[in-house]
Amino acid sequence: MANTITLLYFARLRETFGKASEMIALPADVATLEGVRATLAARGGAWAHELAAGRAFRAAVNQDIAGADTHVKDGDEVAFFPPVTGG
Amino acid sequence: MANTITLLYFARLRETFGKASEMIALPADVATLEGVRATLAARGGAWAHELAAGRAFRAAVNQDIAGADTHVKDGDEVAFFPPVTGG
Amino acid sequence: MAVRVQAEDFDVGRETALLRHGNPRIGAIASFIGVVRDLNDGDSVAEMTLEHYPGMTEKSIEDIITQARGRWQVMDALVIHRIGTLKPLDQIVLVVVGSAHRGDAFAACEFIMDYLKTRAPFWKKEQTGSGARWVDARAADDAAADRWRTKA
Amino acid sequence: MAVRVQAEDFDVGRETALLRHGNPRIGAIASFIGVVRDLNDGDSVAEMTLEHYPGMTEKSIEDIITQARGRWQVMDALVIHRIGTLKPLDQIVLVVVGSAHRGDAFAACEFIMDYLKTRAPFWKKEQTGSGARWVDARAADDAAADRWRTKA
Repeated sequence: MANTITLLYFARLRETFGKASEMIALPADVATLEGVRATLAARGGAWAHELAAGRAFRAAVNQDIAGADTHVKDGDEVAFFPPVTGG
Repeated sequence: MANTITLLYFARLRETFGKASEMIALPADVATLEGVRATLAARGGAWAHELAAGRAFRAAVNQDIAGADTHVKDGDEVAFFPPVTGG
Repeated sequence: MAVRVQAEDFDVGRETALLRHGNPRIGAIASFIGVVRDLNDGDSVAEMTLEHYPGMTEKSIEDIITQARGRWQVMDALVIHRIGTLKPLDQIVLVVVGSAHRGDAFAACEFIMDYLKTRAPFWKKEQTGSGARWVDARAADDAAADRWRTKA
Repeated sequence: MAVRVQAEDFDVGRETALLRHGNPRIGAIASFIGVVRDLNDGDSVAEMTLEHYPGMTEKSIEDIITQARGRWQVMDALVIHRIGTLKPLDQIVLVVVGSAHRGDAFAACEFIMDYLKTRAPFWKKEQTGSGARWVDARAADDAAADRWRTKA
């Protein structure tokens, strides 16, 4: 039984990826945000470009700003987005 | 022909001195705010007490905050008052 | 404490009166209003659209207010942030902080604004004469938020 | 730029709208409202009377605004200070500063307030349960105003 997570994309990333959300099965060896990023970047194209390790994107796990080491588990909500520009 | 100045008192000083304003002839040897202060303090009583050199009063000459050395001349408006407490 | 993310405009007079009404011990109210300017990075802006991350937005602003209350004496605070399509001169954001003393009110209000600019998940897309563009995060905003860290 | 010393109350919403109306380039508005508290130095205050030095008051506040404009980018500023008899919960003072950016608006608004507390010729007399008393200037206010001097 695969672990699944919900992925959300906002603003420029939502437009570039052509989707606002998706559910994916978490590969058995992935347990961190860095693993999720690498899994998506492996899709190539815009995914590889926008989620390259050095790019200025931000991420949240369960609605808290998260870093590469943040643990990701079954049922989590993981979001990728550009640096924020509110206010 | 004596030089005259207008004196104004505010807040606690106005109440203590029992007057809000007066005109006085400026003694011939007085040309600074310190001279005006000493002239008033020489009246004794509340004047000597409230305008003693070490007391926390403030003064203005022609509506600008002034110090002991500020020049005072015929026709000037000189005010004495407690430290301000607005806002 | 209240956080509202809404398409509707707001009235600083009404919001301030409501906040004060709830707490007669407030002696100082600092507030900030952000407004859409008609010029950004040299291009005239016709309108902009504000996107956000529902749920996380409210949560992150509540976190920011909680941090402010931990640092300063804050009796009440209100944050309203608008979303959707806004035009030049429209109000975007309101922060109101009530405290006993003005130093706390000013510091907490500016702290909340600096963090709103750098942490709350909002994104602006501008319509300009040369087309639509996502607004880039400003280095100046990150610097403003970093300022507070040195005092921790 | 406007300075008003008046017995009448004011409406922050209305004043902010008027200030913004005059300048469509304003992107940031910082404001401050001071309110009469019902407690001061441990005594409950029934009412207070604000006395001022007509002429010098307006002049000193205009000087303060001019200083603020010399230090920060200020597009417009308004100061309203009430005089006469005020009761707890009454508004005393309003400072509104409009600028292109929030850092300037916050700094200029707080600077004006700090100087208002220490330089503008107003004096408060409180009616408390134990009689009338003139309010003493606070050392904390002088310290707040001195802060700015180190940056000159």
